[in-house]
Amino acid sequence: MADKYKSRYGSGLDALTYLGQNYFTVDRSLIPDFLRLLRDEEQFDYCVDLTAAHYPKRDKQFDVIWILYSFPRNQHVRVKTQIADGESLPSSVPIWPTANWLEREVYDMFGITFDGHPDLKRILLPDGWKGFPLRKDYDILLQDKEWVQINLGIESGQ
Amino acid sequence: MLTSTINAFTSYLGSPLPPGNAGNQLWALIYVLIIFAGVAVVVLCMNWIERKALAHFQIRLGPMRVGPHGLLQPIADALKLMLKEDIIPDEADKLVFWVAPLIGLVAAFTVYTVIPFGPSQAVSDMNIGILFMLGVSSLGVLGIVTAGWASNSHYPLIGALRSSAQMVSYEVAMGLAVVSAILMTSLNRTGTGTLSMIGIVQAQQQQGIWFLFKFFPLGLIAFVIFAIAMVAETNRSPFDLAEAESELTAGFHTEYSGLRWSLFMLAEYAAMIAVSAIAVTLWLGGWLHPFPNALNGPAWEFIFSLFPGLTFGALALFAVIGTVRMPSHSFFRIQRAGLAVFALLLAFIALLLFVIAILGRNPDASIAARFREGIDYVYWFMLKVAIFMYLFIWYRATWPRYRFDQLMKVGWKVMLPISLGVLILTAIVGVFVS
Amino acid sequence: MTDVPMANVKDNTLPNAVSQVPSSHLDLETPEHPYLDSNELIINMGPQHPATHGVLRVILKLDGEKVLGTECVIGYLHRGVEKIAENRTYTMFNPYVDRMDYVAAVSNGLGYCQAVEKLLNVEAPPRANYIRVILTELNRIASHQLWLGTHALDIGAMTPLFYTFRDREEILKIFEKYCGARLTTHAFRIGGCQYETYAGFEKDVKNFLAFFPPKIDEYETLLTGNRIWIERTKNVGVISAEDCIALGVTGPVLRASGVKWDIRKAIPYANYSDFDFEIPIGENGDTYDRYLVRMIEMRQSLRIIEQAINGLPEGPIMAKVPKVIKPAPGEIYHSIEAPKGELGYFIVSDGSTQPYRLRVRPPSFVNLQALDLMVRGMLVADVVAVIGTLDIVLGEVDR
Amino acid sequence: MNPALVIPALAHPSRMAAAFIDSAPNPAAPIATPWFFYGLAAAAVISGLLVITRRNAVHSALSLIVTLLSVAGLYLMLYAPFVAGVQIIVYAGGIMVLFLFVIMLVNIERVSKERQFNRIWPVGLLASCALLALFMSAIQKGKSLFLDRMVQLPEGTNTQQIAAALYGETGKMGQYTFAFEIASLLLLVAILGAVIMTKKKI
Repeated sequence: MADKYKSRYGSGLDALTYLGQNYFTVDRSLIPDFLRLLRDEEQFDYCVDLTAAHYPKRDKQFDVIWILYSFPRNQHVRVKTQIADGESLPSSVPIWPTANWLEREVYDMFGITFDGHPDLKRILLPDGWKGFPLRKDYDILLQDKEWVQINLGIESGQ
Repeated sequence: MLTSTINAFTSYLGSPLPPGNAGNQLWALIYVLIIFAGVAVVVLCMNWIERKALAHFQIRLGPMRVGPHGLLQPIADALKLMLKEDIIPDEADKLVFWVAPLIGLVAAFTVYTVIPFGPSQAVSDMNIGILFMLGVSSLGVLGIVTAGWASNSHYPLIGALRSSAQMVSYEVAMGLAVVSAILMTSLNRTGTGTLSMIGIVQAQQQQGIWFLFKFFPLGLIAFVIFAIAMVAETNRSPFDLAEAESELTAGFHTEYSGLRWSLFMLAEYAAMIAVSAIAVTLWLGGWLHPFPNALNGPAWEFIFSLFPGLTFGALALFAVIGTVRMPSHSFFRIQRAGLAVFALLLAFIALLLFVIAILGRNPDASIAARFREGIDYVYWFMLKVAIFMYLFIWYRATWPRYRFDQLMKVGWKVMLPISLGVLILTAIVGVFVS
Repeated sequence: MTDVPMANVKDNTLPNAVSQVPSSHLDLETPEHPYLDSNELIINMGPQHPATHGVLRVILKLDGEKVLGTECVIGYLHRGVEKIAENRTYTMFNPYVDRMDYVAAVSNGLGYCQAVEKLLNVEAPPRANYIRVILTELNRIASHQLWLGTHALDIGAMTPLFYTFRDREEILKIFEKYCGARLTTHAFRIGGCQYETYAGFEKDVKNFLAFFPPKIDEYETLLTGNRIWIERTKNVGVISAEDCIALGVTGPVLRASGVKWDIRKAIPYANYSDFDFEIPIGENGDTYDRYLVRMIEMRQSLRIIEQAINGLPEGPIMAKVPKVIKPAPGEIYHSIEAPKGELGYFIVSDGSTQPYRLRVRPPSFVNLQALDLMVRGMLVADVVAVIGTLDIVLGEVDR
Repeated sequence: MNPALVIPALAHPSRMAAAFIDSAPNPAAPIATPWFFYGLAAAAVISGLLVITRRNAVHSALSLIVTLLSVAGLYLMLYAPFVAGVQIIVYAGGIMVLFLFVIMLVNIERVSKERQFNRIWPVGLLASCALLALFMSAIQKGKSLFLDRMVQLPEGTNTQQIAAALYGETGKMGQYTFAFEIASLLLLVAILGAVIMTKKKI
């Protein structure tokens, strides 16, 4: 499988294995097409998870990771791509509806926007919150003091 | 003055009619007071019994702290509710919000004026007694509807809508079931039936059978229809959609608190007792003791008149057992003493009842005999009502809640056709029999 | 025991098509003609509501009693577990996972410990795994009991709640004896178990094995054949296997829709392959099937526990794990079958003592997404039933 | 004053106690007739006025219930307990609940803000005055037709009389049997029509 896609996409795609777990690193430009291919041709019909990681020192600051599973193959695979801060990704909701809330959470925590998402807004944090807590430059003790003061009527607790 | 007062009190004792019909206003007033106070006390007891019984269904103990075995819990709760802050939401329609619990309460209590605890143990005997009861108890829904609307909040509104639809639907099946019982009252020589509550029981006495067993199984089916509809009418589980806790938080009384809320509870329990009383009157022979056709005669009368004393004796025995079983730690000294006093009180009542039963064993016009009769009537009536109250608790512990559309389906597509069928069959059988 | 028909979904016939894209977006604007508009009512269910199992807020758009759409508002219990993980060492973070799905804390701990073990490339010794299996399955039963009690309460049956809590107590007692805690157990350590089984552990577990089956029968007597229960749950909140997969719904909900998939069988972990057990599946994917599936799962868990306790091997309970846990840089995803579905941990290590990034794939969060699809066109009472049947725990949804 | 219309207690306050003591069974004895009538009539009229003057439809409906109950009381005073009972069951307990049901479903906030008395109110006033004049003249003209004293009506058989009028006595068709059946048929048609009009799928 890996070879097939490697030959098709060339340098935009790399197939790797770590501790027995397979993952693809793909170029951002391949993103909706490759995911769709995985679903349609390789039967990765279940999007287990969609998440991101922040590397502030890198040029392209974010890793966005799809964890996929195929029921017929009984196999997990991860797809990983890198994007820069401020860049957006095409939404994978049309491919797996489950990505809806997962993308909202990624947006909520990292500030990565997804084009074509039906209702991209904060999910775990309140709507008016400022800042994206899972970025590395967001300290663990940091709070949106203004929000806390306005909405809870108290001085920020920390 | 003194003699006239004494006369006033004794004048009624020999009367064969309820005071309302005899024109005895003093006794009518006394009856009203007795019944209102009685209902309030019974509701308090019912509250305790429900909590205890439900707790034991659910492997809990229920209230145990306030008084021995939580006996004083309802009183403590009532006090708490009276002292609680009375909250009226800002957006509520104040006047209607204020009036709503009163509507429910008045409707629930007015019904008691025609409930026949005995042939002359009622406030009044209206010749439209059963119609009056159904009519006034159907006004109770107005209290719920207005409460839900006046709260100006969504959950109460949905609760009110549910309960209005539910009560109007189940009233139909209920009414038809009642009509089939009324039809049975006309199976006498003259062929005229009666709507009077006392008349209905007297018809059962004359025919020597409870209407439950009349034209078996027609009477039974009509009774079952009524027994189901009355649970729906009183918004009790499994038909408690109007106050479905898990769906509507508390339904129509979500916004109520304190005294007003307790008025709703009072009205609900009063209505439960009232509809049970209707069922008892119509199908279970009202104040008649079991098997009125077979087991009569002075000997049986005497045996049956011992039952009230026996019941209180049994309760006293339970209290004694409870006292003995209480831990002998000094913490429980007061509780133990309280329960012992309670047991003594119950035993004293039992003794009193036995004395009356023995003194009044000759069916003559003596005061003791009248007293004994009155106690018997009230006892059998209350015992049957109590069985229904227990059923209400049992239902609540056992069943999940119906969904709204299913409730409507049951009401209109199952109960209504069956009750219509029973009505028609009863009429046909009645024609053939007479 | 009521048997759920075991219909297997054939391989390679799994539908790929996404049958419906649910939109979480509700049109909450006022209608054009508010005058005499009797159609739509928007009510807020929660965050303080007796049937939303915590602080879930569901905005319902109703036509009378019919649900036109829902929108879930979550996050009231958000504690930033993933952020905390980045600031704690691997060992220090272990107790935090118990606070996510606090009714199945043991499962959370198992998932986390195994994920880190995988990252370290160590394997827990068999005895540790057997103890883990016993405790996890006990926890699965406890979680299902809590679900059953609250679900029945939501539908209006009060009594099962107390029965399930009575019997859950027996499980919690075993936990307490084993590790000192009843709910947030922190039972496992990275590399195995910290505690050897206490004297009498086997006896306690065997007692429970004998004690519990009649209790399941008791629950079933109350509910399985109850007419009202059947009417309230049959054809309520139906979700097809296709929709389940498209929405990422896992666990008993997926199985009740007819997909015979359980991570314990599909990708065995912690010696689950040693045990013989069935995966119950349903046919219609409705609330009643989900109820039956979970009831059977409890019985199957007992089977697993029985095999594990009888075959409990001797040996060490800890693998050789360094004092300071410092995995090599890399990424790992590990998932287990928690009582509520697939619980996954995605860990990125940068070679330090703290995870660089730790992502929890919470089953409740993903399953909750299906709520909208499941309740559209149903009645308000069904919303409560469906929230109950999804078996969500808000601590896990919000993390 | 006609003695039959006077309650003993009110005629002689000193006999108040005596009234309570009077225990002679007299089923048809009128109790507090005129005062009850005035009270009920006043309640009916005032709440009737409230029905048309309240802006809030729910208040109007509640007032209407009071009116209906007062009228039921008047029926009772006329020794027509059956009609009174039916009035309570059908109107106050059934129809008004449905009224309230409908009103609550409707967004009344907007309605309550609107002016209720529109420009044709003088016409309405004129019409009601004309109706009043008609009633007055009827009473004036037909004075001889009305009884000017208390009539002892057979209370106990009131329900049977209604039944006889509607269904007829044994072997004889009642006076209104045909009309009654026609009315029920009409109602059936109306119910079916309503069901067909509102239900898209039966």
